[in-house]
Order: sequence, then structure tokens, then C-alpha cells
Amino acid sequence: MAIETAEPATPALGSFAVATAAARRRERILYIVAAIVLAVLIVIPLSSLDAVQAAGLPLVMDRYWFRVTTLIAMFVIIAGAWNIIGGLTGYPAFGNVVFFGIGAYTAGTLITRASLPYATAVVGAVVVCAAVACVIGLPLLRLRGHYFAVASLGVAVATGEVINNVQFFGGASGIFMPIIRSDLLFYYLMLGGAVLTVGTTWLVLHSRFGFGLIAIREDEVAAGVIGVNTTRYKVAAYMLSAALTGLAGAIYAQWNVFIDQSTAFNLDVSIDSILMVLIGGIGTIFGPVIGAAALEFLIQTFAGSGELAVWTQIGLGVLLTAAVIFLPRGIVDFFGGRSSFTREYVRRTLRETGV
Amino acid sequence: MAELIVLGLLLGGVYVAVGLGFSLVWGILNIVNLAYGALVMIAGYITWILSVRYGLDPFLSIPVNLVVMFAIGYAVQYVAINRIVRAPFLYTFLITFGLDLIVVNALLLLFKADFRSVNTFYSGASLAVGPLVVPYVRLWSLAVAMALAAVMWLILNRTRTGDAIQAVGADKDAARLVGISLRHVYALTFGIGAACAGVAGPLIVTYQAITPSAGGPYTLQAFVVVILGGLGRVSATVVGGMLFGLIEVLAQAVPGVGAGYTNAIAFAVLVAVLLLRPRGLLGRLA
Amino acid sequence: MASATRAGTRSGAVAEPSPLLEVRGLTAGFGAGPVLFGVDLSVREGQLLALIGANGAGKSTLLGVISGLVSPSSGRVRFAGQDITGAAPERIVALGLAHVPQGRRLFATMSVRKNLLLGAYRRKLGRADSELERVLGLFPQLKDKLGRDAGMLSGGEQQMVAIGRGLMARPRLLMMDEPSLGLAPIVVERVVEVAREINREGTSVLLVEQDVMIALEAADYAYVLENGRIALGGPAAELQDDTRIRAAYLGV
Amino acid sequence: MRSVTKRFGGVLALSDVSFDVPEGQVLGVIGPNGAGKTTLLNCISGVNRLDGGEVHFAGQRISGRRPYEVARLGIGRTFQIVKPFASMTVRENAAVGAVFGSAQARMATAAAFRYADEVLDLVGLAPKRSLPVGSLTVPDRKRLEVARALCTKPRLLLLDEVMSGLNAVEVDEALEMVRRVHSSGVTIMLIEHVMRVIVGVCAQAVVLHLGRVLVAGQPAEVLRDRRVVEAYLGERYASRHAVGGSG
Repeated sequence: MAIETAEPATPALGSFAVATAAARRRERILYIVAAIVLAVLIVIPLSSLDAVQAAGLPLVMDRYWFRVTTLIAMFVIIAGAWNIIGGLTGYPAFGNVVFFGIGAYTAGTLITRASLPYATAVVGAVVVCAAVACVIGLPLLRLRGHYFAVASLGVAVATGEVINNVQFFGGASGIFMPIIRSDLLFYYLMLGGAVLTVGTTWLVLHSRFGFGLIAIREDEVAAGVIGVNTTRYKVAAYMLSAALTGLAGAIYAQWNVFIDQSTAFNLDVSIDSILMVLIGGIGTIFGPVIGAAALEFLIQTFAGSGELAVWTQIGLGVLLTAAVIFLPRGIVDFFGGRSSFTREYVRRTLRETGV
Repeated sequence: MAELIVLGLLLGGVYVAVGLGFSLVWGILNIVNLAYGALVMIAGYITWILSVRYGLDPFLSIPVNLVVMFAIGYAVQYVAINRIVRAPFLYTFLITFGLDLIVVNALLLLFKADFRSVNTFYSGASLAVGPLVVPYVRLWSLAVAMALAAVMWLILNRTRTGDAIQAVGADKDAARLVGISLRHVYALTFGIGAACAGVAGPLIVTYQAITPSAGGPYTLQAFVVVILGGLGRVSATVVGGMLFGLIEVLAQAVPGVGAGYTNAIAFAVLVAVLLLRPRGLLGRLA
Repeated sequence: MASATRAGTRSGAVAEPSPLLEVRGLTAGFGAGPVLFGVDLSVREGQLLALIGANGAGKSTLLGVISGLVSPSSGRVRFAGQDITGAAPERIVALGLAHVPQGRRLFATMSVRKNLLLGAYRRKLGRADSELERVLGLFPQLKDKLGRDAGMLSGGEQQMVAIGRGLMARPRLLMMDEPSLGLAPIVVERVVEVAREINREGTSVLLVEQDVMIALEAADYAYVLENGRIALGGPAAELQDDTRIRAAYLGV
Repeated sequence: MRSVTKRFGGVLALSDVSFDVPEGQVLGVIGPNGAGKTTLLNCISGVNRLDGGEVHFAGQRISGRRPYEVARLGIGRTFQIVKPFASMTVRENAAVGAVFGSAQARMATAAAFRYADEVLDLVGLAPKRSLPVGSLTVPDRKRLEVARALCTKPRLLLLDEVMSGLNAVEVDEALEMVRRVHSSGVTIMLIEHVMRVIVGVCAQAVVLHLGRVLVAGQPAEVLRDRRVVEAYLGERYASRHAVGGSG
């Protein structure tokens, strides 16, 4: 491991690991690649505009690809949001989908009952999610390990069930919204949300707030004793995570036009997002992005119906089991220069975690 | 009121059966098995096949289930979970979720998604005690659950294997120093846990139809039972199961709250107990 | 560092029998880098050997490597003619090498009787009762405490149970890691007496101690470990007034 | 400290402990294992809540306050079993102290890193600045604990057995470090087993035994006090060596 002796300027707080020169060079590459990909993602969809079509340019993105890329962007938001509370703060909330549901239902209700414009409804949903996170976060974040994970799972299941039984929220039949037909709108909304999430993660990691969260993750008692207000920081991280997840939910609600308990409070959303962060690289900036893109692409291409979908789920299960055993730090960990995927790494990991 | 209490105790019986295996694996191996409900479903389907194809009564299929489920549990732990048993809890959590995905979907492939149920000549029969109408099936389930708890207590406290399991739960290094192989005892413990699911499965299938993905609620219920009762002792799970049965039945009797709120009640209880007594009422929550 | 002086072993030992336990060139350590550097050490059949050294010299790590809890980065460990380097603890204890760990580490939630019986886990159950009688003979105070949870006992009593548990395996070599830690002086003396007694009955003993006088009074032969290296070794009687021990402890 | 009391279940870890730490002094707290030394530190730093009595710092009552509030008032501490931030480098571990810490600290990240470099120099960890915490030896980890606590710019520094597990040479280096820290104007309260350190650097020593203050005073005197010898080596040893008067 090259021991870095040269004076590092102010090392990017994001790379909370061995600040070797190689690692920082790789990180710069990651940033550049990300910028290029973003530029491409912004330009390509424009090819579907009527004016552009009239000019005879090829249709690069058809409806199917719009759907897949928008879903991927949605999961970048959800996974990135989970990463803030699970990856950075070390509190793996297994029921973060509750905010996806609350965001969706709040937007849906504001639009259908209060007939607010879509934009206001989205903002309203985000605010409600943050407020709810603050209320349930204070008691919930006093729990640790298994207990926090399952308690947050419990809150998700219970909330879904309660909303399903309340007529004001459309009861079991869910909520129908006036249709807005525009693939481009929802694509750019989700993409914007994804950029916002990655940007937020970057900001958090480069601020006192991020420093405090990682200190809490590493050792909460030590963090408290050096002056980190652990309760306030944990709740703030939970609210931020909830707000972003709620944003995804609110956009999804109008995009999907119809929401009910099974679509808005589907636990698979929570678990898939955790798997994405784990495979992509927990606690990193681009981990959730890579994980979401890879996994959602896999799910969508094999989603199919009938047997194929079932086999996909089995494949997902095998992938998850293998990832947990062989790949605990995730893909970005290797590109981030922290370690290379060698047999030695796998053997050492197994030795450390196995019996 | 008396009827509600009886119903609660009967329901509690199933929860005890469901909770025992889950509590053992969590207490000794510190693994929260998200795939526990799926294991119960496997046992349910074994019972269903034996009943449909060979006409074997669900209660008589329990021995078969015990053996098959123990073998599955032992293998899963020995091959997969032992690899990451010392990793942070998030990974043991996720690996069991991976197993849940595999098992549920494998069952989907084999049995499709339609509901399966097992009815026997005595399914409908029930015992009338004054105003109380108690289905036989539920009575026997309670009896089997208590028998399972007794057997589990005997294994843990009166056998050399039980001593080894408890020793591993108390101090892993010290256990190795007296010659206990962790790999074997871990697999043994998970196997016994799965065998308990092998008892819960047949009990459930006698009064409820099952589908491959119907296991989820049982995992959550097992969790609530452990939180209510606490870890470390068989008696803790029995009390936890009974209490949970009572709470659920009584809560549903409250006007305005219907059967639709079963999971919501379960989790309201869970979160409340976690916040008030994270140690669980009786046992120590290691 | 002076290599281990191979001074004469117990008087009257004619042929040089291969040692019961032999450690050669052992290097091992935890995340924070190696703690042991090329350690050589051997215990003869029937010997009571002391390993002394200041806090943090690596004594417990050495025992951990020998009993299989810690895997060494290099070096060899042979016991009773077999190579047990890096072997699983359960196999090593079956060969007759018992390790009473530092801090006793009893099964706190289980009864004293169960703790002791578990000591004989690897052996045929039949003879466990006779072993139990022998252990209770050595530690009579435990007789009326067999039913109690091991965690409830006093420090001294817990140390006796820990040693008893090690003896239940009928070991050829018993390793004891700082039995005097946190015990009142009279209990320490009883523990040392027991070590001598079982040694006389044929069990070789490797006693790891931080307290120099206790160890040297009990042992025939002793090694001094300093910063993960064997600083010196020799018959215990000679080492008692060897000034180099003070240097190994206080580095001055 | 005014009659501080702390109970764990039935066990009385601290009972009626009272003594003061004058500004600018180095005070040593000694006592055999299980005397309650670490519990005392936990009570002062807010990690444990008191069951009785009060703790005052610079005229303010701090017992009952949360650990981060106590840290902000200017009390830094280390842990007997080190608690590093594993995924951070040495420099980042120290800098976190400066980013948070007492009111005087709470710097912006850039300033925090510069201040961290100064402190790492003081404790002798400057050359290992960019290493991951995992590759540090035991003595270096203890130095990092001190550095992180120092970065919070405390007025009072609580050191919990910084010397245990060090060999003689490392003890001297650590002693030198404590002197440097003290001369930089920080009041220090030191929990130690190594008597050489207590006599070497402490102006006053307090002996805790079974949760009570047994004796307090000049280190040299205290160590000769018969009750202290008895607490450490047992009554028989004390009588056999006919230690000086009860003092």
C-alpha cells in the first residue's frame, strides 16, 4: 500500500479511506466519467422531440427505454437516500419505503383532494416526509442494530396497512390522478432528483455534517464525547433521507397515475435499494448510482412475466447471497482504489467473517 | 371476554411454535432470520404434498417435516451463513433475505401461486364448552406447540448437544477451547431452528391456506414474539407467544379495528415494547 | 536478543526426549501489526514452565496461537510429535492440550457443574464423573456451588472453575493465562499450589504470569518475553535474582 | 466533584466521591482493578448518568448534561479501550475533534486539518498522518486518542490509562507527551496503573478503592500510605512488610 507522504491539500472528505495518490486519481476519473454520463443522459432524450424527429434524426430512446431509465433514476434517488442514513450514519433503516409511500400518497391526496398543481404537491410531499421522519425518528433512532432495522420495517408495514384502511386516502382502492402524458417530463424530473441526491451526498460528505455522521457510524460514543450532537445529527440524516425518498414517491405517484398500498408501500423497494447500495459501494457517493443502474437494468430486462420474472427473483436472491459473502464492500470500493478484487481480498474477507 | 382469552391463547400457541426456532437462532447465533417465514412455508408445502398424495394427516407429517427441515437448516448454515456469521449484522440480515427470495420463488416455480390448503375429516369439528366454540384443530395445535417447547427445553438443558449450543451462545472462544466445533454447532442450531419451522408449518396449514409468499407475516410475528418475551430461554418465547396472541385478539375486538389491522397491531406492539424495554420482558436480549 | 539458553533440563533426564510442546520461529499479531517476532519455546514432558513478561509483551497472543484461537503469520507449533500450527482449537484440545484463557471466560449463564462437564466435551462421557471428583478434590470450595450460575461466583472461585474445566479434559499439557489476575494473594497461592500438585501427578504445565515472584517460585524453568521476543530463559531458580528480568520489565 | 454516586444494578460503583481538580494542575487517579476509576470518568464526561451528587466544571453544574454538551464546555477525554474512527485516516480522526469539540474549536474543515497537523506533531504522530487507523500499533492508537481529544481544545483533559499496554520505553515517551500537553496550558486528570507516571507528573493523587476515595494528597506520600498498600497488595503483604504509619 503506497504510504502517502506528500502533503495532501484538503483531502476530499468523501474518500474516507486511504488517501493514496492512486485513489485520488481514480476518484477524479470517476467524477469526469459521471459528468460525461450526465451530459449524455440529458441530451439523448431530446431526440424524441417531434421537431427533432421531423429533422429525420434517429429515435434513440423509445417508450421502453424511457421507462427503464426513469426507473433507474428513481432507484438512484431511493438508494442514494438510504445510503445517507444506512451508509453514512450506520443506521440501516429497512423500512425506508414508508417515506416513498407517504410521499406518493401525500402528493396524490394534494392533487386529487386539494387540486393543487403537481409541483406544489411534490414540494408538499417532501415537507410532509421530512416532518414525519422527524417525529418517528426521535424515538426510533434510540434503537440500534437489529432492533432499529426491524422497527423501521415494522413502521413501514403498519403505515401501509393503516393508510390502506383510511377512506380519506382512497382506502383499499387507492388513488387515481388526472393523467399527465409526457415521458420527457417524468424522465427529467427523476433525473433531476437523482442529480440532487448525488449532489446532496457529495455536499454532506464534504461538510461538518458528513464528518459527524461518519463519526457516529464508526463509534457513536466517541462521536458524542468529541462534541457531536448525535441525536440531532441522526434525526437530520433520517429527515434528509426521508425527504429524498418522498420526492421519488411524489414523482412516481403522478407518473404511475394510480397508487395503492402494494405499489407505494412495497417492501421490495426498500430491500432492492439496500442491495443496490451494498453492491455499488456502501457509504460512497457513486456506489448507489452504479448499484441502482446495474440492478434495476437487470430486473427490467429480465422482468418479463411468468416464469422469467420468478427466475429473475431467484437470480437476485443468489446475487444478494453471493454479494454478501464475497463482496461486502461493493464494486466502487475497488474502483475507488481502496482495494483490488484479488483472490487474497476474498480469502481475507472470508477469514474475517467466516467460522 | 372469556372467549377472547381462549382464542388469544389458541392463537398464542401457533405464535409460540413460530417463535421458538426464530428465538433460538437469534439468541445463540445472533442471526435474525428473515427467511424464517419461508422455511415455515416449505414445511407447509411438504405437509400439503404428503396429505394430497399420500393422504397423511398434517399432525402425522410433523416427524417427516422435522427431519427434512433440520437437514435443510443444517445445510444452509454450513454452506452459506457460516461464511459470514462474524460479519456486521447488516450482512447476516441481508443474506437471510437473499435466501428468502430464493425459497419463495423456488416454491412459486414448483407450486404456482394459487392457495393450497389441507382439510381433514376433523377440520370443521369443534369442541363446545358452554358458549365457547373451540375448533379441535386449534386445541391440538396448542398442545403440539407446548410439546415442542418442552422438547426444546429438554434438548437445550438436558443433553450434551444442548450444553454445547448454550456454551457457544455464552462464549464462542471458550467453547472452542473445550473442543466444540463452532461450524458444526452453528449448523446444528440453525437446523433445530428450521426443524421448529417444520412443526409450525403443519400447524398453520391445518387452518389456513398457504401460498409461496405467505411466509412474510410469520417472520414478523416471530420477531414480535421474541421482542415481547425476550431471548435466551424457552420460557421467554412461550410467554411472548401467548402474550402476543392475547394482545392481537383483544386489540381486534376493539370497535373500529378489524382483522385488516393484524400486522399494524403486531408492529404497534413491537415498536412500543422496543422503546420501553429493549431487553424484552423476560429474557436478556443479547 | 540473547537466544534462549538451552540450559540443562530436569536433572537425571538421560536421553534428550523431543519436547512435548515445541514452538519455532513464531510470528503472529492482530490488525495492529505483529505482536510476536520469531519466538522459540519448548516445554518438556512433566515440566512446569513459566512464561513471564510485562503487560502487552504478547504472552496471551502466544497462548492463543498454540491453542489455535489465533492464526500465526509464520513459524511452526508441534505438540506430542504432531504439527498443530494453525489447527482448529477443537482438534488441539482433543490431542490433550488445554488452555485456561485470560479472564477465565466461563459460560456465565450456565451452572458450575455444566461448565466443568463441558471441559470433558471431547472425551468419552463415562470417565467424566471420576474427573469431576478429582477436580472437586483440588478445589473443595466448589463442592457446594455446583448448582449455581458460574457468573455469580467470586473472582477466585471463577478462576478455580476455569482451571477445573481445563483439567476435566485430562490434558497432557495445561496452559494457564495469568491465573493471578485480580485475585486476592491467598487465592493466588492456592492456584499455584494446585499447579504444582497436578504437575507432580504428571500433567505438564505452562504458566503465563505477569507477577515475576509467583511464577518463578512455582516453575522449574522459565522464559521471559519482552516485546514479542524471548529475552532470556533458564532454570527458574537462577532467574530469580537475574537483574536482566528487571530490564525486560521496565526497559531500563 | 461533590459526593458523586453511581450504581449499576445492585453494585455501588461510586459512592460519595468528592474532590476538586484545581485549574492548571495534573491530578492522578489510582486504585486497584474495579475501584471505579473509569466509571468516574464516564460520569464526568456524561457517558454515565449519576445516581447521586453533582459535578461542577468552571463554576457550572455539568452532571446530567449530554456528552456533547460536556465536550462543548471544554472537557476532552480518551478511552481505556481505544475507540478510533476506523474508516478514517489518522489525520481525519484528529481533525474531527477540531471540527466539533469545545466552543473554542468548532473550526471549518480546512482550519481543522491545519490544527490537527499541529496536534499530531505534539503527540508525535505527524509522519503517520495519512495512514489508515487500522495499521497503527497499540501505542500509536493511544497517541491518536489523545490527539483527537486535544483537537477539541479542551480546558480539562481526562486520560484513561493511556500508558497501559506500553513497554517501558513507550511509557517514557507517553510521559513526555503528557508533560508537553500540560505545558500547553491544559489541566489534566490522569487514570493510571503505572506508579512511575503518577509520581513523575502528578501534583496530586486521589486513591479510589471499591468506589470510595481512600486517600488523597501528594503522590509520594499517598503511595506509602498503609491503606493504599493494603488495597493493592492485600492485608497480609502490607503487614509482612510493616509499611509506614496510616498517614
